[in-house]
Amino acid sequence: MKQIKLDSIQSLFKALSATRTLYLPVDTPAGADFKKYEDGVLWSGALNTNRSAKDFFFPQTENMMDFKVEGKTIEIIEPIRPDEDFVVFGVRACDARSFELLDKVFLCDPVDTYYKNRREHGVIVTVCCNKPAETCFCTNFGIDPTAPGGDVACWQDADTLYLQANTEAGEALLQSAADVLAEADDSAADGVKETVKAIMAKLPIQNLDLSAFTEDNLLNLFGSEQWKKLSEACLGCGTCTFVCPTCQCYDIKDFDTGHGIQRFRCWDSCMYSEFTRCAHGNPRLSQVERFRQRFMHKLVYFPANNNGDFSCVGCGRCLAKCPISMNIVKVIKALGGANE
Amino acid sequence: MQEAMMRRAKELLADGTVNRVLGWQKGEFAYDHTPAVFDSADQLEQFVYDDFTAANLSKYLVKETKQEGKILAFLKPCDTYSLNQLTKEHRVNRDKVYVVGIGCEGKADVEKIKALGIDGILGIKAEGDNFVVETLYGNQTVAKTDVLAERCVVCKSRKLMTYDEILGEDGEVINSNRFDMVEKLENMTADERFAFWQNELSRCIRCNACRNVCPACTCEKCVFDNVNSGIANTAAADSFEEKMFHVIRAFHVAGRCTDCGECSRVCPQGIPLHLLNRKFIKDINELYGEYQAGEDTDSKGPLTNFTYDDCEPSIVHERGVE
Amino acid sequence: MQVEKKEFKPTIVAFCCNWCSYAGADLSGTNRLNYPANVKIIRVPCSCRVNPMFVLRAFQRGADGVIICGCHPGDCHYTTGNYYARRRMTLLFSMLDFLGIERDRTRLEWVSAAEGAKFAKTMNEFVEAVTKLGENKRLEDLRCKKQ
Amino acid sequence: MNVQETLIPKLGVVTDVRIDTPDVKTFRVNALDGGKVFDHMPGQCAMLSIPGVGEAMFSITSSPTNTEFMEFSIKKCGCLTNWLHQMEVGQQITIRGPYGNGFPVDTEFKGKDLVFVAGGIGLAPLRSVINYVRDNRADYGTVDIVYGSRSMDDLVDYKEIIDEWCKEEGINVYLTIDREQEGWDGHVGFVPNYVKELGFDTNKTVIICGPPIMIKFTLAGLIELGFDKTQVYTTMELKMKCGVGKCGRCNIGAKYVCKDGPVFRCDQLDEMPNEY
Amino acid sequence: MQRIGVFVCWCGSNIAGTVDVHKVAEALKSEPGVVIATQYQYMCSEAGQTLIKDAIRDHKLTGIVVCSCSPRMHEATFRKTAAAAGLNPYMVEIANIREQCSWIHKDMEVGTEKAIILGRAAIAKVHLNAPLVAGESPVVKRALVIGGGIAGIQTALDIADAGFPVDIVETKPTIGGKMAQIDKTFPTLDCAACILTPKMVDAAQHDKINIYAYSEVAEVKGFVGNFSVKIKQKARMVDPVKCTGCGLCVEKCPMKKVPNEFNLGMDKRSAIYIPFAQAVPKVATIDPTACLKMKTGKCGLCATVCEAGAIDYTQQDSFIEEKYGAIVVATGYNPINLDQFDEFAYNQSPDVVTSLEFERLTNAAGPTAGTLLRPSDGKHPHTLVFVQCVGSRCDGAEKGKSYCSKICCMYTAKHAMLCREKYPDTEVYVFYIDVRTPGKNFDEFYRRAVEEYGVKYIKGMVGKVAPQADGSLLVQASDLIEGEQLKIKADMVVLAAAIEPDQSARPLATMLTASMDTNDFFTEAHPKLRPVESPTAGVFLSGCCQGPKDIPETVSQASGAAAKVIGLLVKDSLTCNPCVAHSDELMCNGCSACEKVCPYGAITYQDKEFRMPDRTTAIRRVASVNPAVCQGCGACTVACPSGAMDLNGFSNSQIMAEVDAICK
Repeated sequence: MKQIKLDSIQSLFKALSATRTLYLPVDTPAGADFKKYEDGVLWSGALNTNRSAKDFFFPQTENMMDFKVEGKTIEIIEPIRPDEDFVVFGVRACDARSFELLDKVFLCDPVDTYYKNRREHGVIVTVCCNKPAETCFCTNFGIDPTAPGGDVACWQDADTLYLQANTEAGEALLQSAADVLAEADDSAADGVKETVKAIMAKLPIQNLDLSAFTEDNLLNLFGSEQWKKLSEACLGCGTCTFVCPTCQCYDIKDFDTGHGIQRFRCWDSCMYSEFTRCAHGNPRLSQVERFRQRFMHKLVYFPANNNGDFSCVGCGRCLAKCPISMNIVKVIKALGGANE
Repeated sequence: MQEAMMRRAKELLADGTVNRVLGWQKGEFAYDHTPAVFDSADQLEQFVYDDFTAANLSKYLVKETKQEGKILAFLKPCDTYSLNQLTKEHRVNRDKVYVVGIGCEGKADVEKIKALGIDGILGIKAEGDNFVVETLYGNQTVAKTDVLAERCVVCKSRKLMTYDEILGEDGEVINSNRFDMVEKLENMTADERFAFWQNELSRCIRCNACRNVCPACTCEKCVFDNVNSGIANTAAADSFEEKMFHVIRAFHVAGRCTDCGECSRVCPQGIPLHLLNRKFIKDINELYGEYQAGEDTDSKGPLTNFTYDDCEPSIVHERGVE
Repeated sequence: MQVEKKEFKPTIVAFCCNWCSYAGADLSGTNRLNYPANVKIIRVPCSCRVNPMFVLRAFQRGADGVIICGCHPGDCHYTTGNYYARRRMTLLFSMLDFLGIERDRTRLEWVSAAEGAKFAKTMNEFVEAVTKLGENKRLEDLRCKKQ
Repeated sequence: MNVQETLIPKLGVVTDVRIDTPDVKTFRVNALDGGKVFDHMPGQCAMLSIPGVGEAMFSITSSPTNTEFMEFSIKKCGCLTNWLHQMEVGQQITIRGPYGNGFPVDTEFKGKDLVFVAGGIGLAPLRSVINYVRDNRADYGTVDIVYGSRSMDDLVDYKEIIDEWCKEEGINVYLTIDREQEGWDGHVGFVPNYVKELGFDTNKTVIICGPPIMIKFTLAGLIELGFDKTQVYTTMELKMKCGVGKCGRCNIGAKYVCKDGPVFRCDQLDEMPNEY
Repeated sequence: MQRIGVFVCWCGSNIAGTVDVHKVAEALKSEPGVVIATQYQYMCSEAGQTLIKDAIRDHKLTGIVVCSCSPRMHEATFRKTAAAAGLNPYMVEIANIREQCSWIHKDMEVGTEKAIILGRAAIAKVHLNAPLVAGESPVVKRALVIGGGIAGIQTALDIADAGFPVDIVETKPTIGGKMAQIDKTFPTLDCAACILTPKMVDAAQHDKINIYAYSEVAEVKGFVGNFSVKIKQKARMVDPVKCTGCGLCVEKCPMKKVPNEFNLGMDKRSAIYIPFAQAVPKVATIDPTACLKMKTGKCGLCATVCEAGAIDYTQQDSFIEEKYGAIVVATGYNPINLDQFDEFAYNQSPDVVTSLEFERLTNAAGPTAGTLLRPSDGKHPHTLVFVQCVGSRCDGAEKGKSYCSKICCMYTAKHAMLCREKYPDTEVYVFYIDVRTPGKNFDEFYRRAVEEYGVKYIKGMVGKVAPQADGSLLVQASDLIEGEQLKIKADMVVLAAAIEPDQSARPLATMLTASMDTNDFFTEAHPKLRPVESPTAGVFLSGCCQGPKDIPETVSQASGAAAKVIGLLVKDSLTCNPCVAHSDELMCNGCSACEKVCPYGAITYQDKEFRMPDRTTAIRRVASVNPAVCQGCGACTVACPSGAMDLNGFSNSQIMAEVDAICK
C-alpha cells in the first residue's frame, strides 16, 4: 500500500497526468463532474458526480464511421479510434461496479470494439466513500464501498490518501507516480474502513427485498397492477437513464454534414416515446410500458441473462435527480413484497 | 395544512364533486415526494403537503382532464398561472378540474440544504422559521429562508389566478427582482455571456427533463422528437445542438411561459434554464408592454400580436453591452 | 516565401419575401447594382414564414450571417406578416445576443420592390459587417465544417 | 467475430430488381467484386442501409444454398423502404450481418414433414427455408406450403411458386386470397381458416410467418387440430438498431429478437411478456 | 428519390456572359437524383420549352429545375411547360441565376460558382416538392350587404343591377343611415333627402334586393364564395307584410314621450313609430321599452285602430339562415360621445349641440321644421360659434381620436354658410386648427363661406364654453394668428364631434374574422392596391367602416366594392392557390396560436375523434385550414410550436434543404 498526504495531492495528480490524461471529479456550478486535470484543478470532495463515469467508455455520442456518397457509389471511412491512455481518478465503488456490468454487455460476443478500445486505454482509480449519503444503497447489490475495486483503490482519512493497486495496470500506474508516493502499511486504511462500515450500517435503504426479482417470476412481475400507479407521474424524460451508470441503450443515427454522412451512436432512453417506434408501429406505446421496461430490464431481464446480477449499483443518482422523485427503490419496495 | 387538504379532499371525493385527487405522495425521504393521483380516501393516507411538495401539478391536468369525471387539483399560485395558460390554449378542460388553491410561502430546495454541506439527510422537521435536519452525521438547524428554492426567493406572485376554493391565505402579486440575474448577464460583455452560457449549456445531457416537465411544452409531438422535422435528435452530438434545443424551446414558450421555474428545478445538471425564458419575458415586458402569461385565459400572447409601431430588431444593438 | 492568406469570404443566407424584397433583389440585378456573391437568397412567401429554426439551421450548416428582408411595415402583401416577423426576429436576435452571439451576424431589413439600390447597399453593408466579425465560431456545428 | 465487423457494414451492390407486387420488390445483392457479401442460415437477417437515409433489418429471402447472390424481398412501408424501392441496378448499399438465430434446419427440422404457413410479405423469410429444404430434399419429409395474400397481385414470388414449387415432387402448394377476384380460380379465404380446412397431420412441424393477427389465429387453429406449440415456429420483427443485442431496443422480456430470435418456437413465446 | 432534370438557360449573353453555363450544367449533373442536366440559349423560347418537355417524357422526370431568370419572370411559363408534358406544375423550381447572379457579378468564376450553388439549392428543394393540385370551391351567387346607409344602398344597387341577388341587413327600422338625417350636402348644397330617398326606393323596389330592416347579423360561418349567415330579425310587433305604413297607429298611440332618436332626442315620438316619412320599409315599429301594452299589458290601442291587423304583440325575434358568396361591410359611423369634453358644456347646456344635431335643427323635417331655433328657449340665435376638431386629431390625449374625421371642415363650412344665408342677422364664428378642403370644389366652397358669406374663421381652439345665467354661452378661445384671447357671448355652440366606427363593427369583425385597426376601422387588404377589400377573402368594405369619408367618396367606394363583388360572383367556382398551409392533425395541439396570427381567418378548429398511441380513442381539438381562404403567407407555420402547421410549396423541410445546400 502507498500513501500521500492530502496537502500534496496535487503532486500526485501532476505525476499521474504526466504520462496520460487524468480525469477527476471537479466542482461545477451545480454538483461535481469529471473533468480533465490541468494545473490548478481541484479534486471535488463531492460524494458522487452528476453524471456517472460510464462516459469514459461509453460516451454520450461517438462517431462510428463516415460515408461518402456519390451517385450510386458509397465509400465507408472508418473512424480514427482514440488511442490515448487515460486514468479516471476518484471513481466510487458503485461506478466501479457499473463497469463490470457494462463489460457484460459490450464485451460479450460479439465484442463492441468501440467500448473495448476505450476500456483498454483506461485505468480506474477508485476512492472509498467516507461520507455515504442517504440515497446510497449499493450494499444491497453486494458492493462494499470500503473495498471499492478498480485498478487502484484509495482510502482517505483526515490528512492522508492510501492507495492500493488491484491489478497490473494499477501497479504500473502507481509505479509511474512512485516519486510522490510513500510506502504505507497494508492495514493503514483499516481505520477508515471501519468508520465507513459503521456509517453504512446506519443507511436508511438497506436490506431491500430483492427475492421476488427472478426469471421465474418474470411474467408475474410483468403483469403486475402496480406499474400503472408507479409510472403515473413519470414525465418520460431521460434523466434516470442518462445519469445511470449501468444504462447502456443506444441509438445509431446518420447525420448529413453537408460533405458526407456521419454515422454516430448516442445514448438513448427506453423512457422516450420514440425509442421503439418503427415503420410498422410501436410495441411500447404508453409510458407505463416504457417505465416497466426500464425497471424490468434492471431487475429481471438483465439478471436473467447475466447469472442473476442486477443491473443496478445503488449509486442513488436517480433518487436524487428524478424530477418527480420516482425511482428504483420505490419500485423495488412496491413490487418486491407484492409478489411471492 | 396537510391535514386540512386531506380532509377537504376526502369530503369532495365523498360528496361526488370529484372522483380523483391530484396531489403529492409521501416519498422515501423527507424531501422526495411524487405527484400522484388518488382515487380513494384510503389512498389519501399517503397524501403529503409540506415544504418539499414543489412539483407544478398543472401539466398533469392535460392528461387527467381527458379522463372521465372531475379531478380535484391542489394548486399553488404559480401552478394556477400555468393552468390558466393551459386553459387558454385549450390544452386543459377547466370544467373538469376542481381547483383548490393553496396559499404558498415558497418551497424549500433540498439541493440548497445539501449545498450547505449537510449530507446523509434522514429526516427534516419544520420548526418555526427553521428546519431541523436529522442526518447520518448528526442534527443540524438551518433557517428556512436560507434554503428557499431560488425561484421562490424571487417569487413573482403569491396570488392565485384561478380556483374554485382556497385553502390558506391568498397572496399578492410581488414586485420581485426576478430579472436581476438576466440584467447582470445583459451587462456583461458578449464574450463573457458566451463563456457563461457555453459553460452552462455544455453540461446539458439532453435528458429532456426541462421540456417534459414544462407546463408550456405540451405538444402532441415535440419537433425535437419528430424525425420529419429535420431537427429531431435524442442526444446532442455537437455543442451546437444544445444551443439549438434550448433557444428553440425558449422561443416556442416565449410569451407563454409563466416563469414557474420547473425547468431549472428538474435539470439534473443544474443549468439555470429559466434565465432563457426570463430573458424573453423581460424583453417582452420592455419592448411590448408588461405581459404575464397565465394571468388570464383570453388575452392575445405577445407573439401572436403586434402593434404598428413595434421596435425594429436593430434595437438589440441599442441595448445592453456588445 | 510569403504564405498567401486566404481571404475570408463569409457565407450569407438572405431570406427574402416574395413580394417586396425578392423583387427588390431582382431590381438590383436589373439595374446591375453589385453586391458580393456570397449572398445567397432564399425565396419565402413572406418574412413571417421565416422560422427561427431556419436561422439557427443556417448557422449550423456554416452560414456566417443571416439576413431577413421583408416588405416595409404597412406594405405587407399579407397585410400583417411582417409585423409578426418583426417581433419574432427582435426576440430571436435579442436571445442570440444574450447567448453572446455577435449582433452583427443577424439582421432584419425592410426592402421594397422599388428599392433595388437599398437591397444592394444593405447586402454590401451586411457582408462587410460579417466579414469584420470573421468566421462564425459561436454558433457552429463542428461536424459541418469543411475539412 | 467482433463488432468491428458487424457494426461497420460492408458494401453491396444491387444487381437485379424484381417487382413482385405493387408494394413489394425483390433486390438481388452482390458484393462489389461479385459473389455474396457473407454466408447465412435460413431465417437470418441483415441490416441494410443507405447512408443518410437509414438502416433497418430485413430477412434474407434467398437460400444459403444459393452461392451466387443474396435476395431481399422488401415491402414499401417507411422512409428507408421507400428509398430502397427507388433503387436501380448498380446502386450500392451497405449491408451487415448475418444476425439472429435462424431456423433449426439442420437440427429440429431434419427428417420432419414441414408445413409452411405464410401471409403476404411473411413469405420472405420462409422462402429462404423452403428453397434450402428443396436443395437438401433428402433430409426432409413432405413439404406443404400454405400461402395467402389480400389479392392475386399481392402474392410475392408468384412466378417462382407456380413455375418451380408447384411442379416439384413432394411439395404441395396451397394458395389462397382474401377476396374473390376475376382471373382467380383458386381458393378464397383467410389463411387460418384454410389451414384448418386442410387439416394437416399433427406430427408435422409448422413454420408460420405473416401479420401478427394471422399468426395468432393460425396458431389457435393448429392447436385445435391437435398440434403442440413445440411443433410450431415463427419469426418476429421489432425495431432493431445494433443487431447484436446491445442497443437495448428489440427485447421481448429477457430475449433480444436480433440475437436470441428472430425465430422462436411458439411455446417459448408463452414464456415471454406479450409486448410485441 | 426524384428523377430531376436541370435546364440551364443562357439568356443569350445575359447569363452566359458571366456564368459558364456549361460548367453549371456539368456540375449539377452529379447532384443526387439529377438524371439530365443541359443548357440552351433561351429556355423560355418555343424550342427551349420543347427541350424541357421532351426531357420530361424521355427521362421520366419527376421534377425539374430551371436555372434562368427570376421566377417572378418565368415561373408561370415553365410551370405551364411542365404541365404540358404531363408533369405537375408544382414540381418545377427556378434557380434565379440572372437577376440574382449573372447581372450582379462581373467575374465569370464567381458567377459560375454562385450559379452552381443556387442550382443545388433548387435541386435540394425540388427533391422535397410534392405535386399540388389547385382545389376549387363553388361560389354562391348572392351577396350580403351589412348596413343600409348610402354605402350599403349604393353597393346593393350596383350588385343587383349586375343581376345578382343582394340582401341588405340594417339594424334600424329603416334604411337610409346617416345621410337620411342630413339636410344639405356640400359642396353643391343639394338636399340630402332629395338624392337619397329615390335610391332608397330603388333599393326597396329592386327585384334582386331584399331588405332585412330592424335586423342584425348573428353568426357568420364559411368562407369566400360560401358564407353561411344567420340573420336575426328583431321583433317589431308589427307584421311588415300587413302594415301599410298609414301611420294611424302612430297618431293614436297614447305614449308620446319617447325621445326621438332620428332627431337625436331633440323631440319626442310615440311608442309605436315610423322613423321618418320616407322610411324604407315604411312599416311601424313598436318600441317595447316604451309601449304600455308591452310594459303593463294594458292599452292595445294600436291593434284596435290598425285596419290591416298588422299589430302582433306576441312577435318574437326570428332567425333566417342564408348563404352568400360575398359579404360587404357598410356599418358606417357615429359621432363620438362627448361626455369627456366637459369644457364645451355639451351636457350642461341644450344650446351646445353637435353638428349632426344642428343638421336636424336646420332640416325641414326636423324638430323645428327647419327654422333655426335655440333648443333651450326656442328663440332665434344671433351669435353662433362652431368648434372644429372636437375629439379629432387628439394625438396623445387620453380622450378623443388621433385621426382626422375628414368631413367636419366641409360640413361646418356648409352650416356656417347656410346660417348666414338664411339668417343674415347672425354672427357666425368658426374655430379651427386647420381647414382641410382637398376635394373637388371644396376649397372654393370654403372660400365662399368666408368671402361671400362673411363667416368669421378664427384659427384657434376653444378653451371653454360657460353657460351664463342669462342663458347665453360664454365662449373663451384663443386666436392663434392675432395672438389674443377671445371671449364671445354666443347663443349657440356647434361642436364638430369626431366620428368613429359604429359599435356593431367590432363584434361583426370577430364574426367575419376580418381585421380591424386600433380605432376599430376595418383594415383593407392593401392600403393602396386593394382598398375596398378586407384581407379576409370574400369580405368587402364600403363607406365609413373603413375610415372617415364624405358622401361622394363613400359612394365611389361602395361602387368599387360592388365591382369587386360582381367580379367574384360571376365566377362559378374559385380556383384555390395550392401553396397554402395545412395542419397535421396528429401533431396539432389545438392551441389556437395559428388562428390568432392568420390574417384571413382561414383556420378553424374542430373536435375530432382520434385513435391515440396508447390504443384508446380521444376527442382532440385540431386546426384545419380552409384552402379556399388561406393565401399562403406562412405566419401560422412559425406560430405553431409543434410544427403541425406547414406550408405547401414552402415547407419547413424544403426551406431547410435550401439552407443546407447553400451553406455546405
